[in-house]
Amino acid sequence: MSLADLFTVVAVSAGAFFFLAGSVGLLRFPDALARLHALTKADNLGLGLVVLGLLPRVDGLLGALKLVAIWALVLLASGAVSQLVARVARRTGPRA
Amino acid sequence: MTATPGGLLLVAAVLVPFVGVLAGFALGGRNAQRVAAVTILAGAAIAAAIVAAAPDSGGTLVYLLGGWPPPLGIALRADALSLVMIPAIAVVILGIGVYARADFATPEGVREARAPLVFWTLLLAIWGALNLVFVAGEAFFEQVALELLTFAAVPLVSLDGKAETLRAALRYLLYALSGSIFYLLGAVLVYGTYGTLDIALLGERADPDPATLVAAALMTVGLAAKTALFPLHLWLPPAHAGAPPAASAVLSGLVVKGSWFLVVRLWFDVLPGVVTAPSAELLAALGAGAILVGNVVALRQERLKLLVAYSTVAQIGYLFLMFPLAFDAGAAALARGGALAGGTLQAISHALAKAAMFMAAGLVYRGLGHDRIAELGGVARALPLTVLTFAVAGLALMGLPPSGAFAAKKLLLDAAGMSGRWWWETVLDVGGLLTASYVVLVLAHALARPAGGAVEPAKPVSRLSELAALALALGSLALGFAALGPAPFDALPKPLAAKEFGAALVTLTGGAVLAVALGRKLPPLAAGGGLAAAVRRVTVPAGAAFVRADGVLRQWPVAALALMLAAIAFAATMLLGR
Amino acid sequence: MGTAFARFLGFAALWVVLVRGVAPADLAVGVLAAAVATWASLRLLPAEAGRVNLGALALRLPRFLWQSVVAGVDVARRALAPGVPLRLGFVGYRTGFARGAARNAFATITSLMPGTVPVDDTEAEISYHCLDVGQPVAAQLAAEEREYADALAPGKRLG
Amino acid sequence: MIAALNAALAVLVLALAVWTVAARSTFAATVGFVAYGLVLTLVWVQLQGVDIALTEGAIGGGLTGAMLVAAAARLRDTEASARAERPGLALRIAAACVAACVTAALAYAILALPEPAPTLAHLTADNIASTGVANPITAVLIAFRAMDTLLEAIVVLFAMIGVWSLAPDRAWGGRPGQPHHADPDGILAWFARVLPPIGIVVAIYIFWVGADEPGGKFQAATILAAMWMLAVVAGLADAPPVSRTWVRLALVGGAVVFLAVGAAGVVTAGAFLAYPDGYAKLLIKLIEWALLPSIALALALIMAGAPERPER
Amino acid sequence: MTDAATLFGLVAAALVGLGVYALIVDPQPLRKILAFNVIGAGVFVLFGAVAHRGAAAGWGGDPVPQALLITGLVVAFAATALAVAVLLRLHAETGSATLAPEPPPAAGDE
Amino acid sequence: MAEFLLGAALFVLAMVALGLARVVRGPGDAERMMAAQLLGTGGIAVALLVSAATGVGATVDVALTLALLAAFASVAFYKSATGAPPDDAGDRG
Repeated sequence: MSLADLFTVVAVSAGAFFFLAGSVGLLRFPDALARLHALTKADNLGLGLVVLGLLPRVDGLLGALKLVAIWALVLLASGAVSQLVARVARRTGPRA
Repeated sequence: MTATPGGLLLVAAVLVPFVGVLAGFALGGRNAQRVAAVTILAGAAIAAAIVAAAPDSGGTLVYLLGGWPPPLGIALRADALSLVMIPAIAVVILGIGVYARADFATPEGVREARAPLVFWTLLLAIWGALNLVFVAGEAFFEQVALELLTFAAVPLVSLDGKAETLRAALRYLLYALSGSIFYLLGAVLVYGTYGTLDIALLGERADPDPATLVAAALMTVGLAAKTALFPLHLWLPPAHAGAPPAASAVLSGLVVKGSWFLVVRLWFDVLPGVVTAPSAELLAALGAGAILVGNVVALRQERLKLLVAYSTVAQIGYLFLMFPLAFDAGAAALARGGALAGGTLQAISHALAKAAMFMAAGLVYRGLGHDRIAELGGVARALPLTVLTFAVAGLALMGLPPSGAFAAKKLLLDAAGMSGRWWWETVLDVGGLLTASYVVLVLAHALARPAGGAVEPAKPVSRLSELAALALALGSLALGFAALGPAPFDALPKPLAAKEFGAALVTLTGGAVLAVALGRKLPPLAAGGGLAAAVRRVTVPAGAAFVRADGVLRQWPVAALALMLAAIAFAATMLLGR
Repeated sequence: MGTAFARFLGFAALWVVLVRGVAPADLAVGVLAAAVATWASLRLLPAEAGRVNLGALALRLPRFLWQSVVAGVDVARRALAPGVPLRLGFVGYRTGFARGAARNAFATITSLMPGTVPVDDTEAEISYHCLDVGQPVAAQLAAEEREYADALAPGKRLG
Repeated sequence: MIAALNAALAVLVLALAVWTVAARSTFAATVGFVAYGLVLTLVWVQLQGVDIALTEGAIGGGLTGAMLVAAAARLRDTEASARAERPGLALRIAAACVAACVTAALAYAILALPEPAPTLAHLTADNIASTGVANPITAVLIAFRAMDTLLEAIVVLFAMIGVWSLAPDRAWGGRPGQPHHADPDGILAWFARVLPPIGIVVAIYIFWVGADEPGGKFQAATILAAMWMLAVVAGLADAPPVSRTWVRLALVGGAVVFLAVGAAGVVTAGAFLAYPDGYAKLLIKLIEWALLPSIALALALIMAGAPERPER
Repeated sequence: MTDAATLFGLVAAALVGLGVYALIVDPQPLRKILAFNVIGAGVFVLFGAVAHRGAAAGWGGDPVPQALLITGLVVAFAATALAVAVLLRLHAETGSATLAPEPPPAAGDE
Repeated sequence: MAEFLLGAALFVLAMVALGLARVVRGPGDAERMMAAQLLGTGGIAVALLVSAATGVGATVDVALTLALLAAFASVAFYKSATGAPPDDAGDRG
């Protein structure tokens, strides 16, 4: 196994771990806003680590930048959308 | 496969109406109607040119789109069947176009109004879609045609924007979409089996293997749902009765013929060796059910437009009677011949007559401000041409000589006689009697003296509209003459023979008796009260039971279940009859 | 004009990344795409709404990434280790960013920071929901704000 | 491993479909359906239909989901009364039996499909050179079955006319839908200011690579429509009045160019929708460039709904 | 190759069945629209499986059905949108959303 | 290596499926939306992993499309929960 492969395995595994953490958080946290933390933080980090792990496997700098751009797009969308969902969750009270 | 001379006309027949849609929509306002007028004339000329070009091409026009032959490309094909339908539909569109001028003019002082723009563009849209149905040489392409037809037809249902018509439009849309999706599902299985959807290629290759049988069943019921074949007719009565009259004429006269035509294509051209005698009998049995239930329920309606809509349910039934009669037991396949010719003639005859009847009903509504049958007294004096139109269209629908339906009936009965199936003859005769009953009922009310003095039309009625409706009705009635010439029609008895008039008299009298027996109320002009009352004690509950049964069948869960049960039944009959 | 050109360059760079190359035909369409995007961008977010100093923002990238990792680890710890407590609550944070583009950018960045999600904002403050109100949340946010102050230059209100 | 991944996707799709069908609350069912669309995108990837995955991702994951979620929220107050209409147990059992029969018959038919499977891939490969494009799906859409695509573009237009026909008469010619208000300094507005330009670049990219790689006008048009809708719901843009001449011209433009190129083919290449030798790629591009804005606008206006606000 | 096609083909059959059940029993029009889309997805997945079975000439699928699928998806979206538009209009007009047969028409004129 | 990446994709998919339990359990609509949102992020990860494993580069564009549009249902959710016209903005919470 080359060094690049090792890097991929480690980073992708770490990413997968954060997806696990995010899902457990989504299930275990007591209310909607707390669950939102799990979603926005853990899963975005998970995706970021997956992207990081895949970087050595794409050809060319531009290919790598494209993966990073996708991650950035997800961060933007999830950062904004989490605030929207939070506003609804807060408005509709603890039940929702 | 190669293109034939004149094939480009098929492209024009499809695309000229669509160009009209685009132009009318883009220019907007009054221009939409002007564009429609020009397009209708151009389209009629193209239809005539197609008919004229057919003999030079050996009776079948073919065009390869983009020059790519099937299976990679798509072919347009017009066979004898298409060559009959295209001009017939053009005539009906022309009639409706003239009729609708009065109803769908853009009001003064407005640049553009909703209903006229939608009506004129979608009228052309429906025409183009129907022509596409008639000439498309490929099953997926037919699916596109069906979608075009549905999307153009649904807005016509709710054109007046009232809540009931919106509900009717939604039911129609959802049920029609369900039909489409099952048709598409069948097409997918066909592609998976044969690697092509070209109708000519499939006709050579199709075998009764499992995937084909399932596909055949799904496609048949999908199309039947879109045609509103009993018991899949839940959407039709409210949709056709609630639309503005010109739109009802389009929907009832034309749109349902599109999906019916595809059933014919499917069974005769794609799967002639796959369908079996029992499955054809099943299809016709549904048709017989439609005739019985549709007609009886029509007779029990309070409102003229609903009566005409239910009569459409029944007329659709007629169109499916030909399938078992066309089944050639020797070859174990459907055969083109007298039965198919009869069925086609029936479809055209109904298209003309039904459009005319809805137009007449619309004029009555416009003239009186209502269409309650019991209060039609005096309308014959106020709107004589309209009542005449209704009567002529009614005669044509009953199948009295010399109507096209009469010639069609003879063709079908010949086919039935040859294969010894008296049962279908009975169905046809009973259907004629029942049709006669509600026509007589309406005419009896229309001819009766008004309750309080003479009836003045509430609103003036356009003479042009009346004439357009009458022309279509007369066309349907005279179609029997037109069909006298070429084979296989030359074997027909002379429609004006004394014997036929005797039969006609029997039908009318029988109809009158049935109207007395089954009608909601004793119609005016009915004599012999005591006996009639005694009979009605038995018959009226029977009629009411039909209405209740229809009400149950038209509930969504029941109708949706019926759709799937029909699919299973078709698959089973295709499997068992082998 | 400067803003428009900067945005154009940004969109053009995105294009080059997406097509992964600078072939002439690709580039010609890219110029068109970037031009359309710039036009839309200027309409939706006028130049005077504020400026993002991309260079300054790029300098904050390592910090931002590190904060993301900390945030993820923090959530993972609280989700997976039963012993770590959750002390949920709201914290109002008085921010120097006036309402508008810069504040929203700041809020979005902090939504990815450890333990905080903005749930509302008023003229004076942003309300945060926190996983652990025992942490010095306001102080952390103030530090963040100082970090990003020169990268996100507030502009005219759009409301 | 690929088999395991496929199996997992299959289970997930089925589970979400069951949820969509069985959920008590319509809103919950709709969210299930949104998730279902996202998983289907992955299914398309596994079935090696990347073009279709792009379309599904854009339509199923984006437009349809947003539309249904909004509709479910709007119709929430009708749920209680609708539930009362639920058919009885006998009918439900009958429905279940019938549905099971349909599934069984389909499964039987699918397992009986011929081996080796018939395909038009070879025929497409033999003829694709004449079109000048490398993406076989684009070649099928704009060359071999161009008429299909032309008519589908017209179908979308018909659907839009159908949506417009629902307008109240007084609102005819006006702007579609209700006006959207949002805090111009709020987070939604900010998101709607930042994302659409990026979306435009992405859409044009997906469109541009479509000639040779997966992508194309339908996917790009969907993305553009979605971006425009985002700006609309954030109150930053408004749907144009439907009577505007430019709206009408833009809507029909794609089909008109397509028709014109097709008609020119009769003269120059001997058949309607045939392309003269050497010009195929150019004409295909021309048609695609013309279709893109028309389809995008039509999809956007379908989303926006019937005119509800009279002009002035 | 065909493994995935067969698997998803069978999934498609199940999706159609599920959709059919919902289409029959669920009284709410929006749920019927969802059911239509579930069936539609089943049909499309089946078509995709058929395309995948036809993989040849170096492509992962038969391009003809794949192309048909793309237009099919767009049209299914248009159909869904039209149905939703009619439904919302009905709701705006009547305050309810039901397909139950219309109450008997009032005695008077419209 | 491809096997590892596919395995990772499978794992991520399984985790996402776990999170989807929130669609079922709710209790509120906000949770349901979050679960769908989670599927968006996870789906992007799966698409990227599959793309790397199979070498089909175009699959990256699928991830790109999802990244762009997966948030839309949530936006519609926000609008319908907050942006309803005043006449039917009756509070449900």
